[in-house]
Amino acid sequence: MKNNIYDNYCEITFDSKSENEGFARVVAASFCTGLDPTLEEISDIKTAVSEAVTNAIVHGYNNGPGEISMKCMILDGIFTVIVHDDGVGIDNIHRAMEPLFTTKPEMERSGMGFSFMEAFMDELKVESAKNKGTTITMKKRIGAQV
Amino acid sequence: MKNNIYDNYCEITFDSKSENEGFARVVAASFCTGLDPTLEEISDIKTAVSEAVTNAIVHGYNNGPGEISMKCMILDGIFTVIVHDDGVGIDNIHRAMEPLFTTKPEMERSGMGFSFMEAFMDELKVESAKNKGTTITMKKRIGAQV
Amino acid sequence: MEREGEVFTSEEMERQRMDYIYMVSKGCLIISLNAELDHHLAEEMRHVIDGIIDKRGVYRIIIDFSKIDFMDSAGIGLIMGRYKKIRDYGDISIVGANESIQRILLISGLHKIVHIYENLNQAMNHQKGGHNEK
Amino acid sequence: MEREGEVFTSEEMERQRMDYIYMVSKGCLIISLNAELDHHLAEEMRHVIDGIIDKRGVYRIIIDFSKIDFMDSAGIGLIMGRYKKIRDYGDISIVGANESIQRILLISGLHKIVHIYENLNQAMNHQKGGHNEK
Ligand SMILES: Nc1ncnc2c1ncn2[C@@H]1O[C@H](COP(=O)(O)OP(=O)(O)O)[C@@H](O)[C@H]1O
Ligand SMILES: Nc1ncnc2c1ncn2[C@@H]1O[C@H](COP(=O)(O)OP(=O)(O)O)[C@@H](O)[C@H]1O
Repeated sequence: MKNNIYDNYCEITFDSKSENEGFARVVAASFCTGLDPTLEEISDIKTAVSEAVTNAIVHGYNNGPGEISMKCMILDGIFTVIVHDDGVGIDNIHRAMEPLFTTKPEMERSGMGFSFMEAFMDELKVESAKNKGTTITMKKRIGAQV
Repeated sequence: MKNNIYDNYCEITFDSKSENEGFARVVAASFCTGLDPTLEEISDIKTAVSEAVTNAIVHGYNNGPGEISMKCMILDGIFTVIVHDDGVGIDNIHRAMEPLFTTKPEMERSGMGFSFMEAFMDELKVESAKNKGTTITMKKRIGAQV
Repeated sequence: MEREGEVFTSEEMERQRMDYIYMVSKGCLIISLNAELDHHLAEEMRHVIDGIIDKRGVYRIIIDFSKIDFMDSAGIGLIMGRYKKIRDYGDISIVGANESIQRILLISGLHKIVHIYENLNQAMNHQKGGHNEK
Repeated sequence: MEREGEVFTSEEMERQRMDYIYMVSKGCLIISLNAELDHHLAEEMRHVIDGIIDKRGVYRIIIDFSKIDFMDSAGIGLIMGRYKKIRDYGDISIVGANESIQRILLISGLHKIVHIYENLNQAMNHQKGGHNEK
């Protein structure tokens, strides 16, 4: 995809492996540095990205092989990140987003992933359907306090 | 592209903008952390990636708009990075690779980019032709001293 | 015989030294984190920790966050899991959490069930106090 | 009137404070780098530096690398460019370069045309020495 719209754009695909969770956080955080984010804003973005990518690995691909894509863009001070997996998808999105709801308590998932994404970003959109993969879109204004 | 071959794989595309030079370095360095690289190895990789990506921006796209792709892969302790641009391409690869040769002295290019890529990586391959873009492939064994 | 403050140096531990170090002393397990506490690290840690709890009769766990600045909901899961395991006879303390980790503890409600101290010394002193009172 | 060790605080400089700071004192320009010296930063710096050299009669440039750990061939180009500009009447010193930056200086041959000191103090003392000898 050619970028004619955004101030800056990047697209990354990587293996669905837990060791890439930290990698995805670094990519997103480092992509934002041009916006001169505060430490708190970086931390918020890292948390939200970590939750979305971990969910793709743990739930989407059930800890098996797969490919995750992440798009980052910046437009007028707003950072957007889209995390996508082609995994099992979410049956009931409304229920999935309830605080503390998890389908993997045996893996010590706390069910707080979506709550954190909502708490730390300005906008959260979840698109998914059974066996259709999952796309998480999150936005956050950077440097809003100025 | 699905990865069935490599121990870890990622592919990233980003805008041809000088602010993304640092971003590309962080992506490559951070992708390697799983191999437990030494500080020197990280520094080598950052330098080589910086040279290749800067060349894509400065020479490939002449500081204008464009898209750069970078693929990183790990197999058996060997890190491979492929930097590609769809820019003007290189007419005479042999001459371009000569130390101190540069077509942009007025931009204070030192002509040392390819020398650094060769010095800091184990392998360097340059594929290019006029108006056909440029693909730089570099390999480095990580943790070789063990 | 158990030496006080014994540091594990089995091969497994050596390998993981980069990500976390632990130490067992008188029923107290001190875990010092060196890498961001996410799902990847949590998965690596939980079986190790549970093994130690069972084998060494641990009833106090202190997790030292002072060297790291990131934890996500997988860290909450890890702490909750250990809490459930030892809550009947022991407790969990968290030390050295920076602002953003404190925020995570707060939003998750974890601050209500674990003790939070500024640093390791405070946590250790407080535990001694607790012992004496009994 | 020029105060000694004056630090520029024009708007332009404030904006760039994150990446580098500079200071001019008695014909000596000290540049302290805060961000990795690549093509992006070099492009930003070279016009600013050349403006200062011309306006303030700078004949000595000291670049302080102690806060950064990365430079690539664009940094070489930046230093070479300034060297060509002032070599007839001045010189360039580099201080605080870590091992990997020193390696870059060596491979590029730059170590033969610039002075290399461990820290700012050494470079300043040496320059004073130079002055006295004349
Ligand atoms: N990418 C995904 N693919 C499939 N299911 C998902 C995905 N993300 C979330 N879910 C579902 O939504 C539930 C809630 O997610 P979340 O709030 O992050 O909690 P947790 O990950 O701790 O279970 C998950 O347990 C899972 O069933
Ligand atoms: N991606 C590219 N696209 C087009 N030309 C390139 C590319 N990379 C290198 N070149 C050519 O090769 C020459 C030598 O490159 P290099 O050794 O990196 O030195 P420098 O970038 O300092 O000029 C460049 O001056 C340019 O003409």
